[in-house]
Amino acid sequence: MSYRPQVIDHLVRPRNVGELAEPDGSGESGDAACGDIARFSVGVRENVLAEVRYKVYGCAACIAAGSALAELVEGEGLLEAARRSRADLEDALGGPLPEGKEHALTLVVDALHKAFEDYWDRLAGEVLVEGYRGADG
Amino acid sequence: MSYRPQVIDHLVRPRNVGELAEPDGSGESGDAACGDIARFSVGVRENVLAEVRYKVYGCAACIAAGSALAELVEGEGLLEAARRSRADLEDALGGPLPEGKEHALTLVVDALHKAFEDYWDRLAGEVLVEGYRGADG
Amino acid sequence: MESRVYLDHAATTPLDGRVRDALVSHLGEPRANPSSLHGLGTAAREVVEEAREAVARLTGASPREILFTGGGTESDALAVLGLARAAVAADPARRHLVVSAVEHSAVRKAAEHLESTGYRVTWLGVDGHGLVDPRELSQALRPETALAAVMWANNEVGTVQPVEELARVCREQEVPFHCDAVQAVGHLPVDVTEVPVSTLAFTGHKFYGPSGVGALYVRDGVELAPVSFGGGQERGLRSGTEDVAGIAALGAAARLAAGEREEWARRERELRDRLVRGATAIPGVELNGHPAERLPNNAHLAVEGVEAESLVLFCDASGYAIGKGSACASAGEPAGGEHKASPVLAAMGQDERRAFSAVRVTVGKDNTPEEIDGFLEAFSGAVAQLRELSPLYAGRG
Amino acid sequence: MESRVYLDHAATTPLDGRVRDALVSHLGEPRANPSSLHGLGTAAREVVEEAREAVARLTGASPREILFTGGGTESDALAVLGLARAAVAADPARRHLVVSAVEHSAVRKAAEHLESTGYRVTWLGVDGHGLVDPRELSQALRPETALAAVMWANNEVGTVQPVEELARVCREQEVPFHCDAVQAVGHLPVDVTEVPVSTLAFTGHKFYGPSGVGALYVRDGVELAPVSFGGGQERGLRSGTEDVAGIAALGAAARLAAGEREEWARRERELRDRLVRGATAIPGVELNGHPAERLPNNAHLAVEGVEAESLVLFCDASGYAIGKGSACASAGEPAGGEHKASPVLAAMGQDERRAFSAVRVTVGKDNTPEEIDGFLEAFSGAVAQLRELSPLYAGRG
Ligand SMILES: Cc1ncc(COP(=O)(O)O)c(C=O)c1O
Ligand SMILES: Cc1ncc(COP(=O)(O)O)c(C=O)c1O
Repeated sequence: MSYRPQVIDHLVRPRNVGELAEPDGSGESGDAACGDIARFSVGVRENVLAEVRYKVYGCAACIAAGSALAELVEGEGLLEAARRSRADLEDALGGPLPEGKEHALTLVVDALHKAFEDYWDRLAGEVLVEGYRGADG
Repeated sequence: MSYRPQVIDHLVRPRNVGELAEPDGSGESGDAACGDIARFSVGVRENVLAEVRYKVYGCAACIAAGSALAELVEGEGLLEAARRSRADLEDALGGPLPEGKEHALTLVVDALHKAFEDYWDRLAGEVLVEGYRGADG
Repeated sequence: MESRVYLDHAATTPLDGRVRDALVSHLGEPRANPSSLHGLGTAAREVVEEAREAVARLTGASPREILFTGGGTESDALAVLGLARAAVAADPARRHLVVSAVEHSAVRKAAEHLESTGYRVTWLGVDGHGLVDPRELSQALRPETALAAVMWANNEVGTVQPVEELARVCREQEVPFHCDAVQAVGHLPVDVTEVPVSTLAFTGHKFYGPSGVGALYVRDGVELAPVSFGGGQERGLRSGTEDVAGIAALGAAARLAAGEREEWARRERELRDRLVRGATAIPGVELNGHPAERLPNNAHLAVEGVEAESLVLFCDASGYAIGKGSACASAGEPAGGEHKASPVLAAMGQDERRAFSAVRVTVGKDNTPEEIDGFLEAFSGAVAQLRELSPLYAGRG
Repeated sequence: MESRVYLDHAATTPLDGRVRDALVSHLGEPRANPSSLHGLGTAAREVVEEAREAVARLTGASPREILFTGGGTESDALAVLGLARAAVAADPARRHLVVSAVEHSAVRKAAEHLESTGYRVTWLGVDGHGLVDPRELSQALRPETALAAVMWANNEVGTVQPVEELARVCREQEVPFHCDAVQAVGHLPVDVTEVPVSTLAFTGHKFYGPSGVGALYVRDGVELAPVSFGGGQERGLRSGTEDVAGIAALGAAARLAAGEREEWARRERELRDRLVRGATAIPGVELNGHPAERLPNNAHLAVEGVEAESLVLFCDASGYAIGKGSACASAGEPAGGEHKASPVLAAMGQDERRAFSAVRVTVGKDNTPEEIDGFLEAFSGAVAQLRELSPLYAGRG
């Protein structure tokens, strides 16, 4: 079992690390009790993913996958970014991860998707609230 | 399992090889069907073992033991030679043989003793014949 | 690859230059099979027997009590399976084993295999430092116990067991005692005249000797059933043409260790202490295993908020080769790469998160204080970076 | 010791200088454990995997079908015990083995061990040349046969079996077929794409490669139960820290053999034929084994009226290292030095006396015609001297 150079590069120089102070959406995946955990926060401007930040606790593959995913989607249109698959992420990491490490792709893609859902939920809430207000006002 | 230099020396430059054309006694030991075989022939002058010759078919230890035994006893008094033991032979070979090869000592000592018995048998026969002749003549 | 500082001596040590010379000198022509009758074969046999003497001398054994094998794993397997099968052959009721919960997988899985074939195993627990209690061992032994196995020193946390007491307990109750001394030989004084083990496993590549060659001490009178079959080499207990050069190298390593082990251990201990001092000065970094009763070269560090694999790879990228703290239950088995800690830290009462946060830094006789200082700098940087990355270390990173 | 001409290549070959260089180049620092996560560990893993590719290429296998072991004996044991246990695990009725009567003790004793634990073994006879008859194999196979084992080429008399036919018979009847190719690899073309073996054992030290390292080919889809336990290296079938340098050397030997085997075999055959012509010109000296279907390097000579051990030692004293013709049933087992021929010549219908009169002279790629001529002179002298010594050769000597 050994990692490609692209993975190691993302591991030791991870891109987009951190958390947005005022995110438009954020999501977490994984098992807080003992497994790997990934957290993404996103900032959206005019349907573009303007800012992506992530944090990961977990194996090297998880950290690298988070970094590669954040790099991949930052600046993309929201729907484009939401369509990014595990396969795209694999490509960004130079190819398949070592056997037994594939879960890293799922972990970070899930966390990003949850951040999008959160964004849409908030948006929907806002729209609803707006609509409600509108109906009301 | 490996042999001492003394054994190898007796093997490749065996002493007293052969058979006496007119032995005073000869003896054989071993298993002609498939095992090792030793044959000794002796020439006796005035109770001294004047000549000893031997032949061996068998493992290196048997050949070397035959050679060492023949060298040891040639020129000795008959009774002295007959008292030579496996221990004496072991000493002549520089020490104990490798494990599993001890039978070589027995093989050649047996053959020599049988040659002595043969000598004494013949002697006894002669004495009897002489005595008979004497009695008769 | 950039030059690297090697701090993973528990995984394997470098080959000492003098052992290498001995090995290379035996690689020249002619090579012969020690079972061959001719002079070259005899000479090869003598090389093997000289090495056996050296290995025996290192451990206080007689040469005839030393068997050469293909490695530590094979020595362990031969002892555990061989003792068990000899016991059950003598008395079919003897199908009980006592094995510590912190054994290397070579012993643990051999015991589990026996368990799957109808033996009962009592797994001996350890305290928070990884120590087995001799009284617990004593209570676990039964008339039908075929063998007990407790390692000399643990390959993960470095804890050294009270082997002398453990072995005496077994001797008193006439139970064969196997001791895996793979991490101990060459680092600690290991003497079978003082510690009444029945069998003792070790291997060259853990004390600056060759890889691919192990040894098993089998005390005179101890019955072992063979577990492999063939030409009957090594008293019928390990068939196969001997690796003469490798065995000669093991002999050379044993001779070196006999002469220099104390000095090696003194240096290892100094470096290790420097390392532990520096590392545990970082908040949230703690030493695992026994504070005093430990291998001279082993620092096993729990690093809060960090996952070991990432930390190892970070240190690697800075030029320092260290090990994960918890051997994967399935190391080397690519298909089984599930994230599962070895039973050692669990047996010591640590939760999985802490188990996965541990790294093992093991120094060697040829490391320098400067290397340790360089490592500490790289290590603290890596820890800080990884904590910054971690959603679990929020507020602090 | 005087300089010697080595003519005992079936016991072990010299290490080729280029393989030695490869081995030595891997003995330099740093050494790492291929299971380690850091870059040095990864590099060591790559060395192992490159060697695996070279070994696979030599035999027509895929890399994933090659396992590294501690030697030929271990490879044989893993195949025989592993196939048998996998079969019985799948179907408890499958407790029957078919094994040729001329197997090396590594296979024979593994089968005997299974026999002692309740398996039934059909021992396949051979003809006077040592050949197994594929029809007999076919008739011996039963629905409950767990495996059949016939070696590629015999280590004593040199006879090469019709392995392709034998393997096809087994494939047709869906019985796993193990082939001990320890004497064949590097001397004969061995290609698992042409010969449908299930498993195939070989080792470095029989073809100018390292000792202490073996390989087992396991065809994709063939089920093998593990027979050793530990860290789970080599797909869980051979645990233990890999001997990286030794494995690299096996890879180097495989690369050499792939490129040069034909040339080696041509030279070996020439020397062997010269030797056989000269030796059989001596009255009462005959070639054992098959006249044509034989290893290119093997001359197995029955020498009437002479006992092999003495003849070997005579030749040795003249500077020529040759082998006894009949491996002791208990070679290398000092306690069991009884005078007992191996079953091979007996299976070929030879009586004990003839069995004990046989020597094995096995040439190598680096022998010269001059060495063979010198040997023939020494040999005929030794034969004459020993016959003179023999009470059985009366009248002639
Ligand atoms: C045919 C055959 N099989 C198996 C072996 C065993 O190989 P090793 O002694 O290297 O383990 C040998 C050689 O000794 C052999 O000639
Ligand atoms: C304590 C212990 N036992 C056994 C082994 C197995 O040794 P090897 O992998 O050399 O076969 C090791 C090392 O890997 C070990 O540390």
